[in-house]
Amino acid sequence: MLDVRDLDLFYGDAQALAGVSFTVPDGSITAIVGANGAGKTSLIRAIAGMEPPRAGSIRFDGHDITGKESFEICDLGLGQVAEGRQVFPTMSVQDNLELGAMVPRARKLATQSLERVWEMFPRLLERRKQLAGTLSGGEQQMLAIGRCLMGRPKMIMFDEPSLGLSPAMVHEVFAIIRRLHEDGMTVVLVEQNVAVSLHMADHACVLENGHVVMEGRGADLLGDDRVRAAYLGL
Amino acid sequence: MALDSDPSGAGTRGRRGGRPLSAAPLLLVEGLVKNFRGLRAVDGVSFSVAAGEVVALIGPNGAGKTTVFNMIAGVFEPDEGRIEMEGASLVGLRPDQVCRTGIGRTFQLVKPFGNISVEENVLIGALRWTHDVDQARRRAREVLELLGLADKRRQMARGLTLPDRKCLEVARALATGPKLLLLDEVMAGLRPAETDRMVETFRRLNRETGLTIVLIEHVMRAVMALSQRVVVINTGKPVCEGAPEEVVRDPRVLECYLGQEKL
Amino acid sequence: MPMSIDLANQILTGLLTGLVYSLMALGLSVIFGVVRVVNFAHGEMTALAMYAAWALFNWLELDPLVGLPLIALLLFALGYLMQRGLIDAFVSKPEHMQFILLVAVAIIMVNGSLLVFGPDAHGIQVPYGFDTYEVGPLLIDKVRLLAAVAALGISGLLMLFFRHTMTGKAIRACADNLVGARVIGLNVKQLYAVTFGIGSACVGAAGALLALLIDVMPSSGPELTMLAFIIVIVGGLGSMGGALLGGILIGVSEVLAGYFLMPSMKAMFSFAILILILVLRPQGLMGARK
Amino acid sequence: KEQVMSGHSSPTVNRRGFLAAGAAGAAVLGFGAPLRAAQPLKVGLLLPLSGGLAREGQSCKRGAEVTPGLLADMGMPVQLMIADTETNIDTARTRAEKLIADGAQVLIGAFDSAHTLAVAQVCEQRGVPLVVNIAAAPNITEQGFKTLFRNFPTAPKLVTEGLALMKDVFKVTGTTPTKAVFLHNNDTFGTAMAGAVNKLFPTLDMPFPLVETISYDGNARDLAVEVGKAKATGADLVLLVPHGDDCIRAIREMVKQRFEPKAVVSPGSPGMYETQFYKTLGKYSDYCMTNLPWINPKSAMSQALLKAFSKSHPDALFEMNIGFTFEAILIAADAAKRAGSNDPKAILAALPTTNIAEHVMIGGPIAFDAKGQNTNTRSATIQNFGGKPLVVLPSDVAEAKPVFPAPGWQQRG
Amino acid sequence: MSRQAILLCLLLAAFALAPLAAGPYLLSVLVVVMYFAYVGQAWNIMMGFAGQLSLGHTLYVGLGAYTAGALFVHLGVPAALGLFAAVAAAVLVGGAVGALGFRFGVKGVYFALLTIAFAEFTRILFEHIPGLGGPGGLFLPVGDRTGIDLIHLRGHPLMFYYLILAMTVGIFLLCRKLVRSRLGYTWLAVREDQEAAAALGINVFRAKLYAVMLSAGLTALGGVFFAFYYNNLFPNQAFGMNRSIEIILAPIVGGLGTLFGPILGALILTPLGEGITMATEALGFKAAGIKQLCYGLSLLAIVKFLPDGVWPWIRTRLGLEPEEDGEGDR
Ligand SMILES: Nc1ncnc2c1ncn2[C@@H]1O[C@H](COP(=O)(O)OP(=O)(O)OP(=O)(O)O)[C@@H](O)[C@H]1O
Ligand SMILES: Nc1ncnc2c1ncn2[C@@H]1O[C@H](COP(=O)(O)OP(=O)(O)OP(=O)(O)O)[C@@H](O)[C@H]1O
Ligand SMILES: CC(C)C[C@H](N)C(=O)O
Ligand SMILES: [Mg+2]
Ligand SMILES: [Mg+2]
Repeated sequence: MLDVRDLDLFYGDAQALAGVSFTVPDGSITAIVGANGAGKTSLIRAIAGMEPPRAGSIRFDGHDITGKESFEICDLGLGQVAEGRQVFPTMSVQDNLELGAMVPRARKLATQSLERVWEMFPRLLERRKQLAGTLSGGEQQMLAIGRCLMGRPKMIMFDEPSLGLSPAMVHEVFAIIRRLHEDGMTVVLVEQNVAVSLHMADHACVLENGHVVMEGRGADLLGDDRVRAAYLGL
Repeated sequence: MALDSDPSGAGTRGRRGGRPLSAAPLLLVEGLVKNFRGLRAVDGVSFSVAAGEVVALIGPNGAGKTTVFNMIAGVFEPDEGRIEMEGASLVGLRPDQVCRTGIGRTFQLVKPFGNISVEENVLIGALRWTHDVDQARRRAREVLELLGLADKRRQMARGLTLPDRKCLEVARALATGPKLLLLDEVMAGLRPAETDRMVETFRRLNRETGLTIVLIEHVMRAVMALSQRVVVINTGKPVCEGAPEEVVRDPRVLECYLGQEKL
Repeated sequence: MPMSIDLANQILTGLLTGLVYSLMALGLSVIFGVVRVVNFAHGEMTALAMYAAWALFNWLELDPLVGLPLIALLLFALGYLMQRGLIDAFVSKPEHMQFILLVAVAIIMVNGSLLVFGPDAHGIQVPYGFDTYEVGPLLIDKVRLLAAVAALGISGLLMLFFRHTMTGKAIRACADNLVGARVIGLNVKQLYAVTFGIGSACVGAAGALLALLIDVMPSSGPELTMLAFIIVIVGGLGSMGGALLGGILIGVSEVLAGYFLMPSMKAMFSFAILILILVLRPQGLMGARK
Repeated sequence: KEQVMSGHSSPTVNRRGFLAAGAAGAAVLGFGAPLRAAQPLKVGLLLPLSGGLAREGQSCKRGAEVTPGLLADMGMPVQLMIADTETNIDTARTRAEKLIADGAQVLIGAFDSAHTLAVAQVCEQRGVPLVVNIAAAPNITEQGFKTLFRNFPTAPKLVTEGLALMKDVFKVTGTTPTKAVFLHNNDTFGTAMAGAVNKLFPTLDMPFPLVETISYDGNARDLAVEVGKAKATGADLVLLVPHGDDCIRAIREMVKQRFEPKAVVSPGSPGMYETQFYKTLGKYSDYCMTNLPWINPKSAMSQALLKAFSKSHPDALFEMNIGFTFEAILIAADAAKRAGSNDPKAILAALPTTNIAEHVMIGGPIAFDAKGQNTNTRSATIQNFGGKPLVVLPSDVAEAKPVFPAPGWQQRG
Repeated sequence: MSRQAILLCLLLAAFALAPLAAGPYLLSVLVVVMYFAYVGQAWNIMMGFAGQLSLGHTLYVGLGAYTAGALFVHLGVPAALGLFAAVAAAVLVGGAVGALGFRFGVKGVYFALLTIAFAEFTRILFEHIPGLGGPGGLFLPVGDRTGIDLIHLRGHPLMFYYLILAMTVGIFLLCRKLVRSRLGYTWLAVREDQEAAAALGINVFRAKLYAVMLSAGLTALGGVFFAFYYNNLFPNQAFGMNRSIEIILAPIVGGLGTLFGPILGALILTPLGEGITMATEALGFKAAGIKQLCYGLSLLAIVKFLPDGVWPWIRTRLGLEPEEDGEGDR
């Protein structure tokens, strides 16, 4: 589904990603773990076309999307639930969702998509008129996911969906992700909550200072001492 | 793992045992509350830090750790609660005034002075206690030496990698010659080896100069190795407090922060 | 007694004229609210629109009220192209760079119009140019009334556009959360250009209406830029309602200042208000603090 | 080359003699230019061709452009070097320097008092004569400049004669207003005029009181308040000192606000006789009066100028700016001719003894006092009829009879 | 001796000897160049060093000019004394503007607009102060135009040229010193990141205030020169918006926050204007406005293609490393 090769990303002179390579098997949950500032978000932004990579190539679903604009990439069906949710605070829940369907590929389907999101997140339906900024963190996370689904993606990249959520809410969010996966969605999951994400992932890679230092099956990494030492402090 | 921190740990226990005796703590935080437009970011956090102690403040994202720092450093005024440095209240002081009471802090989202050299960045910190630029420059070089940035001192700060930028944050704060150092996730993104080196540096500072440190960390490796006491908060509320090795076994902490092993 | 009648007349005039100014300022506000660029060439663009109105009137006998849509369209194109070709590269640059860029643009526009239209002031004399309605003791200047009503109408339409059309919402989304907008695959560059176009279209419409009220000459531009600034800052940069309020406020306050102090001081009075607002409420009367 | 010319005196004499003949020949043959061996006088002309005063500057320029032809036929070959002050002091100054550097032997300018003063500094410095075409600020001739000569009345003079002429108007028409309101543009020129009015008005025992003085910003987008305020005073005579288009806005508002004074009179300022004024206001432009120095319709030279002018600028208005700019150049050329040299020093020496009886503006012979001010300028009253300015006073040069009070706005066909 | 120092000396020598080669016309151009280099540098202190954008900077030129001018006209106070009053006035007003703005946290565009508002307000105010001539203008009597009287600032253009040259050199050296001083570093910190600066114990408010006041005072000196060089002052000329724009063009085009920037910028822009005038005349474009049109276009080109300014660009070409020339990336 996704294939990243030797990706370099710089912010000014600061290198955020150095020769990152990894693949996301079709229909898999791929976890990307790493400490703060390891480059996880940068990686996702680079893939989503929001930061132009300096070198390397990105292929998605058979298309070369290296250096493409973010709106083109979205229209190919690569959705993302960005770090910090990024909802539109002064707009209603429904507006937020409808805007999610602005990409050409999803416009016609907007109404069905909306229905789907409503039944998936009844909590959002209750709050359809409420301003997104006034939602709780968890609800905002749901909104972000729902909005992403409105774009009819083939694959979704989650950047720290559990960030700042209460444990209960974290459970809920992960449940949703699992459900999406069962419906056949390919998922890339970036998480601080290393334990959980590695549990869920059937494929994973570890990022450190912009380098991929390990790649393999989630369970294997979970068993790896270095990972346990570095990220679980055990 | 925890054994790593034993050598200093020994000394630590001693100090920790002695704490009740030492009169006023260096830093006292009591019943801090902070709201942001309805969101209660910090809700009744209290802890105290004795001179020469190293305390870690941990908790999940959004727990309110940085906000606590910001209130101590005078960026936000707490809605409720006391903050005292050596018995004198810090509430209502501007950040620069807080700094002059001997508190240095780093920013989680690093804020280097991007368009000037690394050395000048640190030099500016040193100007807090000296008016003589050359003296400040000398101090800057010492600090950079200490933190292993000396070879990069001529570079523009904006060109540094994140770990180096975090290191620069520390250097700048250290240069102000603080009694108390507030570190917000300075180890984030360091490889385990680098983490250990950084930890060693702080240990030495703490041991040799008696520098008191409060650190926010997600990297448990560092927390375990460095801190003598850990304060855990979640969604703004205190969860528990204690020695590192106790805390990491506390089920509440496992549940809210480290994540349940079995799922 | 007649004193107070005169005063009432004056205030009414100020109010009507103020509404037209608001429409111009609205353009500035919309652009800043979304693109976050202060259009320092705003008045100059307004002057261009006024020239366009004048040209249509002189060459095609087109009443500005009729030519208005055409002029708005023209200015839309101008704004769209300016954003695409010039300003887009500067959106993330520091203010002073944007300032110089747009000052350069302004210089070009002012002297361009001097070259094309010459230094003379151009006024439009519509047949009904001197008519006034008498309502009791009040005299209402027909042209001003028409212009004000039009301005109000257009502002209303614009608000509807931003509330209820998908494009309008998308533009608001960009202003609301740029990252979010890109995350869901909105074409931000495009939307920015459209926004600048819409802002310019406001200017176009306002210019067409202003052409009925005041004469245009190359040097009118800078004056109008200043005016637009005062209005939007007072009302609140980025707030549409604010622009309307600000326009009326400045319109009326200038009248009062002129009436009770000295007319040649009325602008000073407006700047005083601007300073007060900036100091006491930088986000403006109706602006939300960022 | 100049040096040689002015160095030996004899060739100069010959040349002058020859010139006379040439001029005569020119008059007969119609083209004398090629015959003439004289070096044309290099005249540097400084005008605000762009920026705030561009309108007036351009109209002066039109006047200047037709001048060389006429002067050539009078045996005074001149070569114009026109520079734009951009309505900006710095530029005025550097342009002046530039003109002199490029060999200008006399400078003419600069329409605006402010710029004139800046240019005067340079000329004084370089010992190059400056003949002021238009600039009314009195202090220009109070700075003790040795090289400055002004053929334009000072604000006080404009006002004194302007008000005097008003009295004549009332005498001739047998109507006198009860009270007047004074509206003036608050720019350099306008305040100079206002100063004069407020100082002189009491001393001239005018038959009506001045109830209020209202100053307005020339850039004011519209003059609604200004006029409203004037109307509120209940005055039946409006003294208006505009400086450009503002008079259009003023009149327009009067009509809209149904403010019906017996007349709108300018005590000496441009505006109410300009093409734009007629074009924009149509019938409402009629009957407005302006009292200021005007082109003498009866003078032969004016006729010649008018002919040349309407040939090159058929649709441009033939007004004061053209006349004064022409005369300024004439003065310079005449001085050069009398000096028999184009050398600035020589011209400077000749200027004080200027005495030109036959010229285009109304008034006595052009001559300068110790301060370099021509005191023989004389204002006339011009009134608008059917979109044209006609001289109505003084009677000796009048083209029509003054109409006062003017018919109300609504009564006009 | 660093390459910058060498460059500096060469430049200085060139300017010192320029009058020998230049005629009065070129001299007058050079005076304008130097004037803009000077005020540009003064503005640069506020924006380039402390990062506070002032778009109404002519306010201080005007205040300086009018204060010294009025004192000379009404009380015969010589320039040499008047300048103290001038500076004081500007520093006071600058302080007020800064205090108001910074105390209430007016930032970025808003602060810039605040400065414009103050300048415009003052312009109209001065148009209504009869004692200062109002729009009628304030005229400084000129006696001697050939001698050298630095006390009354009366004399030959050459005197004025060398005076403004001295002032420019002076402010250059001053800024050079400042940049390496405690205050200078404090400003840099504030410019780069106010929050971080505060965390390092810097009183941001005071630092910014000092910047405005110093900048205002130095700019006022330029105003005094302006007054006695031109000898006539008009509110719309002294306080007009265009003046503010003219002031900031040179340092921005030359390179914001650099020491050479303002000088270089002035050296480029003023001659550019003159050059374009000649060119258009030579090419026979008589139409008024064409010059400013070209000027605008050139300006556009410069900001578009050299956004960091000309000096940084040249500096890298000359291989002068910021560290080496001791001015950092400023
Ligand atoms: N816009 C930016 N400008 C400059 N540097 C940036 C920017 N965004 C991120 N960085 C730097 O790039 C590196 C990687 O950042 P990134 O956000 O990708 O890490 P992360 O793994 O997502 O961290 P976290 O776990 O906190 O989300 C860090 O050094 C960060 O400081
Ligand atoms: N300036 C602010 N305005 C509004 N909300 C804020 C602000 N600063 C922090 N918050 C909110 O307060 C809560 C606590 O934030 P804080 O940064 O203290 O978390 P943290 O414990 O530092 O998390 P992390 O480990 O990710 O740094 C979060 O929900 C955050 O969104
Ligand atoms: C308007 C003109 C008659 C006078 C000229 N404009 C001046 O400034 O003095
Ligand atoms: Mg991230
Ligand atoms: Mg934090």
